[in-house]
Amino acid sequence: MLAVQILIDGFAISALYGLGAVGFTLMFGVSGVLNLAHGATMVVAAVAAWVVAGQLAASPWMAAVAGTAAGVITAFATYFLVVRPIQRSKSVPAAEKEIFVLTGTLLWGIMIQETVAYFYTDNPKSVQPLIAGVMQIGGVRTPINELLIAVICWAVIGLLWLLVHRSKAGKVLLAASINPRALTLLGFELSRVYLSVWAIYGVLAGIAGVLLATFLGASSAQASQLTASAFSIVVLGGLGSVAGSLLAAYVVGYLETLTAYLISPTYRSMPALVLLVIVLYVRPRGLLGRR
Amino acid sequence: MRAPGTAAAPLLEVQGLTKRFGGLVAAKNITFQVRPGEILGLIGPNGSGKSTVMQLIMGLHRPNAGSVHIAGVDVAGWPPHRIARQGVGIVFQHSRPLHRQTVLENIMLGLLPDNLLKVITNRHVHDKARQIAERVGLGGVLNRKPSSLAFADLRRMELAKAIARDPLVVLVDEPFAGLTSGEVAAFSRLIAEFRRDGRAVLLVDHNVKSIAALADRIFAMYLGERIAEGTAEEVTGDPTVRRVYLGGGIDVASRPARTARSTPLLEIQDVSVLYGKAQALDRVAIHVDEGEFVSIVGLNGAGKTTLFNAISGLVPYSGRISWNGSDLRGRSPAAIARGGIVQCPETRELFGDMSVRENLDLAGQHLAAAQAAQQLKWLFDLFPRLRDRERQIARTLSGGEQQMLAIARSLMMRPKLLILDEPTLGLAPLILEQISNALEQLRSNTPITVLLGEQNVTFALPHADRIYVLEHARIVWEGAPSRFAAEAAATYL
Amino acid sequence: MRGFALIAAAALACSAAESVQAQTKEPIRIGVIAEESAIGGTGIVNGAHLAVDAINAAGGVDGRKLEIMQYDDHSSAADAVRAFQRAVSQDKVVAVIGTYISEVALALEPWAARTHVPFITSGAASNEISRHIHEDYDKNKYTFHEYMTSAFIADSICDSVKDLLQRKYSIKSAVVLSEDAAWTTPLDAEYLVCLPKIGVKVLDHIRFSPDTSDFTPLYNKIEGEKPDVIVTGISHTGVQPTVQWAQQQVPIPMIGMSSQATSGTFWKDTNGAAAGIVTFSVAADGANLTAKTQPFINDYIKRFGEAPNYTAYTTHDAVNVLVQAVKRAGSTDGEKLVAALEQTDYVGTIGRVQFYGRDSQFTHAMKYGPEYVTGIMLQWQNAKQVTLWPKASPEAKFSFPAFTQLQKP
Amino acid sequence: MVASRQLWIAFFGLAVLLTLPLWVSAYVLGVLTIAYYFGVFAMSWDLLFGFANEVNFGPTFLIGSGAYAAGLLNAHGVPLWLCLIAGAAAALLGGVVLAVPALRLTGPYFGLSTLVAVLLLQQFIIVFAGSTGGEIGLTMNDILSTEAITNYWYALAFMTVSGAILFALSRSPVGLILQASGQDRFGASALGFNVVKHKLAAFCISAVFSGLAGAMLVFYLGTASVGTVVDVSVGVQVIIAAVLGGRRTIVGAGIGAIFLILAGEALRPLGQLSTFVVSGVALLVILFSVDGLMGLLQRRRDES
Repeated sequence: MLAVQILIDGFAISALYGLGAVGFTLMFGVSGVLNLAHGATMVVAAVAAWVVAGQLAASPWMAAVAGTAAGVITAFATYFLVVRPIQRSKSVPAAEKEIFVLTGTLLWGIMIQETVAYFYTDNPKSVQPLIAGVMQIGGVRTPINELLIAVICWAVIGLLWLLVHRSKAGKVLLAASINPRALTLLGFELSRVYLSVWAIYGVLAGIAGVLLATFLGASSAQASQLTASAFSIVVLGGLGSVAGSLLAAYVVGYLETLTAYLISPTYRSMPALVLLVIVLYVRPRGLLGRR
Repeated sequence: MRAPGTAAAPLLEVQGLTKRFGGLVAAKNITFQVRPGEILGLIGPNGSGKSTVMQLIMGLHRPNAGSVHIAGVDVAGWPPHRIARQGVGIVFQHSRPLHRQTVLENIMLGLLPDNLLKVITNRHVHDKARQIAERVGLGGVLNRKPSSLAFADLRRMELAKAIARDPLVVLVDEPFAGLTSGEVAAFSRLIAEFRRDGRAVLLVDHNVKSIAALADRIFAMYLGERIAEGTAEEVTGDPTVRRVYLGGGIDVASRPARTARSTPLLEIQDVSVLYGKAQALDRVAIHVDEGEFVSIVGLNGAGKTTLFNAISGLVPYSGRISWNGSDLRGRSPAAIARGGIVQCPETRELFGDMSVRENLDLAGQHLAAAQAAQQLKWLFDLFPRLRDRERQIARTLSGGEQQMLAIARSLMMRPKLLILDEPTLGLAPLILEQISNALEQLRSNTPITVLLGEQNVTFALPHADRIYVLEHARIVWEGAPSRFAAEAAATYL
Repeated sequence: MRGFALIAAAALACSAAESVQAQTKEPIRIGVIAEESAIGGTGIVNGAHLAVDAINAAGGVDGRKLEIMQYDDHSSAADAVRAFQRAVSQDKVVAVIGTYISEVALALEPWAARTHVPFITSGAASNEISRHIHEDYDKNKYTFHEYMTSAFIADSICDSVKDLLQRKYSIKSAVVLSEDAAWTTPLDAEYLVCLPKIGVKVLDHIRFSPDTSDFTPLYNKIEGEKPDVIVTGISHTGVQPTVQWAQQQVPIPMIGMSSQATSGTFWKDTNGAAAGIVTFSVAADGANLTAKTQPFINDYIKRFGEAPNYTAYTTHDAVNVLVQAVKRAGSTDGEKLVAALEQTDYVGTIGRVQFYGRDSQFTHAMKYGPEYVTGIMLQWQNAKQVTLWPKASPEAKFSFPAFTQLQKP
Repeated sequence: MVASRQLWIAFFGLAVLLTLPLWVSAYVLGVLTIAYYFGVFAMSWDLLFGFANEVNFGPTFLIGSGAYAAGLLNAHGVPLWLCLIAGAAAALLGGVVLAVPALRLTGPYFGLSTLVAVLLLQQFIIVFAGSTGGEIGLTMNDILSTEAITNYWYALAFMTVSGAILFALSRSPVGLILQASGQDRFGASALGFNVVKHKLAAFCISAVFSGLAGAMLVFYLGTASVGTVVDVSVGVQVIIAAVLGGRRTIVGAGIGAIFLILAGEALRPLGQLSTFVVSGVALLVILFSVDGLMGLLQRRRDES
């Protein structure tokens, strides 16, 4: 009984973590950018969905679409206003681009967060579940929405996998993550590749944000927390490794759920952090990391 | 001043040194000695393992086997800073000075004790630094920032740092790279002084020629192994060395004279490239006509790769590069590649984690499906090996197969001009044969124009319609292959 | 460079001060410190403005206009301290009202002591605040607690449960579910005392970290223990536990203190998941605690387009309490104001406000009891807050969502 | 010469700061007091990033350890000055424990491990709320002073001394070696320097000053809470301050911190938007003047 419960709850939350982290890691893998405005992007999507659903009284599905769109827009804004200027800047020494992109996106994230808080307060917002109601699984009452979320997450991740491994465009992304210079020599414009990555990233972060809003509710105050969790999951799994991030997401998800059930909700996030530290010291490149 | 002379016990003694990187054996059972006041030249083409040996001595890598004795003490496996304190100084080829400090401070750095409590520099460190600076000829620029120095002076500064601690053993990586002939002379004098000081000196370079004048003995490496040792003459005379650098006897099959068109396909007019302070290309002018096969021969570091990267728009340059009469400046590298100039780089740049087929398909994405399929078939006929390996992951291919894939991938783009940079790099003769045949087929069965960069003359000559010789960033000779042996080969090695 | 930035800052600060010296008579400045992007903070700010505007409209305080100096503390103690310093030594306020976060209130208490400027918290609940005053009166007497202390909130909730639920439904057992925060420590302590007193067995006492986002494990655990009700003590969290409670259709009703649920926007924030949530508050639509309650609610809705949350009421009253003290003291001097504040006897929107004396363990906290302030219990029913206790309109009655099974007697 | 120019800027600034109590209000002094402690945070961070070239995302781990160690001891009646020393010591200890394994890591990994250290410290404080006071924080028994001016002098003196030491250190042989190590590991070790030893030393120095500053700050505020000395956002502010002021200058980091705090305060009338604007300004500076305010300053000097 308890086992089933842990199994089910852990599954949904982990799937959500996974979706949140996949975009983040894809972004790093292909364009080498760690986007610290990640959490803010998710929050924007969540709040956008909430506004469309609440203020404009649209259907949850409409809201979801709107939220995702908001995610994409935010992603592009981040790229064009912050990341690209830094990457192209001649005055920033190449060795320090990383720290500048980190600082830049960090500040940008704070700006987004403050804007959201200004217009919609930093209270958590929640969107109506796409499908309401509950069902019994192995004697455990589970909200259908929770299952739906898991399904959607996996569907999206599956689609992403197909896109990357089966489509021409995806191959180019993959190639860019392995050897961008070679891609240039083969006549592909990296700038376009990066653009498409940011688009994909926006969609992923957007969907994750919307689902978060339907599941747990999202608040602008959570932005940095969301970034941190995505960051640690990605590092745990290995920077740039999508599979690793998914694995890590489930490790973290279940670790948290187990702790919450068996020890106490208060200690929820601790074991995951400790694990992260251990992995960092013992195997810095993460569980499935290549570099 | 230590007493020179070969009788003295060796200061540097390398014994059966071996280093493996994964599967690749970078250095295999290397053994040599350098006595006080002796200068040993360690030569070999790229990937021969000479740099690895140097790094092993310095402790930047930990050897798998063998020993390194400095004045009788085995330092193999020590951390670099302890080896340095044991009496080894190194002059890196690419210096990374402290840009915010003056030349003097940079030199002082070499004199500082490795001690956290020494927060105040004492007088004599200053004086010592000055002396050294004077000695290497930096007296005039003591208080300038490195960024304002000429390239040669930067090298001088590196030299000064290396000898600051008065080391027993000095390692110098490519002592003369990027220097003008005048500067070369000056540097030779400086290094020669080490002999007088009774230091043991190890010069690491690509070929005998550049260091012949200076070195007492030469130790030649190829594919991680010792291939020859002895005086400069002996080594240059050594058949193995000649085969490595020149291949066997130079083939001078004459080719039918071509009728050059009025406007060449690719025309390069006094193109210069600077890497920081280093002159990588100096007013180079070449042209390639439609359907022509042009070889640029020159030793590693002569500037071939730089020239090709300039053509591909990968490095900023001065001068003019025109393609079909129109200037290439301002076009993105990708656009240039799509425009028909496809480079197959020295480093191969394969997508290591992708299969052979995936690598080729990526290049084929610009073509219509039907075209791509046809091109693929043709390439598989050209390199049957690749057809067998179609599903294999590129990383796991042998060196030769990787090179074939690299070439095939470039051809997949149906280039008008194929730029081949060092396709023979570190490859076994058998593979060279196959690649050579492939090129021959290309040449005879397709309208393709080829620009080949090589240090291996025998590989470069047979297919070529015209040869350029690039030396120290300059074109020093141009002509038909038939005349090369007579006019250029002698000075080449 | 430092010079520049500094002069700029100073100039800016001065100009801020200058701009308001326009009136003939020096206005009386009141500092209001709260995070404006949080529900609780908005309530404080709006409540204060409403009160001040009313007083100014009625001619101000002996001809002097009231003026609010407003500071956003981003709910951070450090920011709040800076704001307090600015309010006192730059903007020369006579007193500071604000913050609904005990951590911040406790950080400001010593500064009130150091600067001898009265500080009234109109939303923090921790007993610590009044305890400090009791333990070192002469030092800390400058702080007043114009909101109910956690202990009294717990008592109030127990009393209401006794009066309401136990009559209709037989409530035998409960699980206490509180977030791990300063104000809930005494709250829970009191819950554990007063619930058994009214014959409700406390099966379990769960405290969770305020940044918890997934409450499923908690609810499942509680459900396993089969209590009749969940008694809550939540403030930083609110939307999330409620939404997940509804989404998972947890069959146990939630009653207690849910600060966010006192806000008029709570229904919207939770997309109606709030239906059936019972929470303590100080006043609400239809509570009719005093003659002032309903008019205030109407004005508030008219001006801000949403129903006030608890901090709005308390702050509105706090401003009036202060103003009366100024009148009584006939001065804005800190010492005199404190003395006058201790004489407070004001009937406001939430009841009759008086402060305990220095001998009570709740020195300078609001007096609790039927003749003073009891707070109310309200329940969210189709997008409305319905008051059920202490005085309820006849037609008002409990309605819990279908998925909660309360066995009828 | 750049170094001397920076010194002049520092001296000029210091002169201005010394005269302030004569003509600005106690409130401005109060703001500056906090700004000065932040200045020390930023300067110690800059020693680590600018010279040892290690990005420490968790300055608040060092700050927090110092602050809480001091706070806890003070809560148990230990005299203030002893608490300050203990704070510095605790930070040093924490620094070593963190750095010894972390320095083996490179790039984002080092940064992350420092970040995680902060999160763990935070959790630790919340979980042991019994003694640490949890999120409500600790209230100090003693404070440095209730007098704004006295506090101002303490803070100014502290910042000046720390700044002077850090600056001197960065210009000393050790600083030279540190830069070499940060810029080119192999190059430095080939010159005979134990890179790890020097980086560790840098970390320790940074830790001591951060810890001490953290302790002083809580004894000024009178409370120690996660929100003020541990939270990641505080660390972020420190980093922003240093990058904003100008990396690799020590002095710049101080200026950046003071600017950041003052700007935030000057913009307080904007209410909740102040954070937005400050972040925006910082972003613009980073985008358009890579060397931060110091860069702007020196550029102007160069032009004139």
